[in-house]
Amino acid sequence: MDINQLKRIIEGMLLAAGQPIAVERIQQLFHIDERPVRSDIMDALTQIRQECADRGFELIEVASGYRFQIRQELSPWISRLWEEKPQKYSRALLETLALIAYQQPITRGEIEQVRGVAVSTSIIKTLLEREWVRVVGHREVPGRPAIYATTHKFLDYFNLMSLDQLPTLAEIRELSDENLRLDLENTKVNESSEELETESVSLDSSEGQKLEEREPEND
Amino acid sequence: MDINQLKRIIEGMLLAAGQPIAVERIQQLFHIDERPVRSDIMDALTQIRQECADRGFELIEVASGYRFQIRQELSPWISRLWEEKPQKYSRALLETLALIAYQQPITRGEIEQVRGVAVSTSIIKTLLEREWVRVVGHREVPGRPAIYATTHKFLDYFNLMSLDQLPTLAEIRELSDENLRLDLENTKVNESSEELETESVSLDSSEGQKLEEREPEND
Amino acid sequence: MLTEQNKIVLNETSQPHSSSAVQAELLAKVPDDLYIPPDALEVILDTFEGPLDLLLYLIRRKNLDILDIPVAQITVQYIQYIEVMQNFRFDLAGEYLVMAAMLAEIKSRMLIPRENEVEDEEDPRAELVRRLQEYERFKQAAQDIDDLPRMSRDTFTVSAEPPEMERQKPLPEVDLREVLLALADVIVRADKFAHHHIQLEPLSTREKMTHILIRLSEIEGGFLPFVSLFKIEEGRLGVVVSFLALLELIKDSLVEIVQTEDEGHIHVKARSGATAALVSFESDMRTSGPTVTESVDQGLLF
Repeated sequence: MDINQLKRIIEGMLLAAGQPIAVERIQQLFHIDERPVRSDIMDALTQIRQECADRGFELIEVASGYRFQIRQELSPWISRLWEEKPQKYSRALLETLALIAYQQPITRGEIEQVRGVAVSTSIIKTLLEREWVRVVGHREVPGRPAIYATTHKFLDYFNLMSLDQLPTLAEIRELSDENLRLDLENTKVNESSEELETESVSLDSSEGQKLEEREPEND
Repeated sequence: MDINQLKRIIEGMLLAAGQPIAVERIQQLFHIDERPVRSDIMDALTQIRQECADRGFELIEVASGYRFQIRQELSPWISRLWEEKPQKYSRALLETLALIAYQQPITRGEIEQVRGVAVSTSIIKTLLEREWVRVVGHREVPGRPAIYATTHKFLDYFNLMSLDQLPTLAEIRELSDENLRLDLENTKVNESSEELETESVSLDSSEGQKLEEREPEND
Repeated sequence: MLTEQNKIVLNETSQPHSSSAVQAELLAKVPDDLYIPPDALEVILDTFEGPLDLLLYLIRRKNLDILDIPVAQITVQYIQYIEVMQNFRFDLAGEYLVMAAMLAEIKSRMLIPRENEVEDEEDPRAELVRRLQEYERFKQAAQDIDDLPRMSRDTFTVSAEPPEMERQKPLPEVDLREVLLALADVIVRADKFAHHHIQLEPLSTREKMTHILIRLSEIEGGFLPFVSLFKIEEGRLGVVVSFLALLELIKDSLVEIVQTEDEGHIHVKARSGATAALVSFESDMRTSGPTVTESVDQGLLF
């Protein structure tokens, strides 16, 4: 058997197996009357390794034999194959975040008072881990509850220069009405939630305008 | 991103996925700020295909996208990797599958009408479990029988890009004096053309042999 | 599930459908030889996918044109087969008998002399021929599909070990609009609950309050000179906002003003002390449940 055919067969074996194969096993996969000697297989493996030099995968040897492996430097792209879809944050988390933004510095108890329900520890933890929120002090009352405020990262994420750029309460009430109208329209058309999402994105661009329009008010 | 890096990444993706990937999905696996345009991906795929020309595997396109697969001529060696022989399918199953593939959407009753025998539930179950066929609706007649159609997985499994690529169905000849006369004259020509058609669809070279073996049955 | 499927397939694959040579040989013997081993017959019956298949076999074996079947001859043979099968008490599918009846009927109709060749009179065999052809084309199609290059038989999927990867869970994306809508909801709820409307203070004051607390928390000792809270660059408005923020913090009991000697420097001091502010949120975890303080009602909402 010529070396090229040998290479092709070994390459095929390694890729089809999806796990390491020892040289002895490679040998045994050939019929007795065409079985290559060990050194021929080693030669073929060396050539295969060289030919992969500029490709997305490489031939490596591990304890149980040889296998093809995707190059380490490709992991950022490859890992996306298995990437889970990011989950959405709960309404409770968004409310908590909004209250911290608008009422900072604020304690958890104060948030709970406005929301009318307890704020779960995991929500606070998530916001702290995301570094959107930080502890800026403790209130000198029994239990010394932490006082929360938003961070620069929070402003950066939402493309804000300062908290001033957030809409006023009146605008938020308006937003709420508008949203209600939108919701009603969407229910009628019975559009998918996906489309709804897109819509909220497009509306968001008009948000920027509003923010700009409002600025003189604050000066 | 230069074409070589693009090629390496796509190559890595295809090897890691272990199943066909659509061009759109390949695109999405790149971050938005480095996402290649479709034509670049197509160029990369073409180059990858060419570079594999002399290797043990090839890049092919099936219904759900592109995949690497072992060259058919290597199957005698590769199949030795596994103890079990490749699964064979009964004629009953294949006939049922053929009817669904060619006559879809179709009900079980309609399949039975053509085959002249009952279709066993286990066959339908096997086809559904393999995800080669799926229920696409129910016919609005008494009993509301399920309507079956084939899936992308069916096409992928049989190396097809679309149903168009299925081998051509034989013609039905009408029973009339005219046809009868024509038929007697053309018997030989007809037969050979039929054979040619089948052969042109199956790329496998060993296919021709099989056909010949099968011929006595048809004579 | 899997084992059941395997079993089914096993049963089905035991049919020698793929080797037509064997099939033909076996079948050719049956009607002639009277002795047929029972298991051989089972194989034979299994070989046929129903009456149409059997009929097709009989036609093809005699090299007959499907469009010109000698019904009488075929019927005899067909019934022979059925009888052999019945003799061995085979659980013969009803379809085989229906076909026998159909053949007999066609035969009898063929025997009636066609007196006047009416043009539209159909050949009694027409329906049968159509069905035979229809069946045959799918029998062929099944064979064609079987011959297609197929995964795990003619070709195999290819895979390589993926590189080491950090399986990062992507963080959810949030639209500012979602945050605002959430706030709008809270406000509507709180309005109903509290009988009076929430008023949000200017955010600049809120932000400044946070800045002062952060500065205090970062200074050792938690003391800041009063004057350091104000910056000329901020302009008059900025100074006013800073002052309002400071008043708000005092009202909330978050900071206090300290003057150690008459006419001495005024300092701002965090009520909770400097180090406390840096304590991780862990301590907050322990204080679960609403901690309502007096300052809430004054400073926060109304």
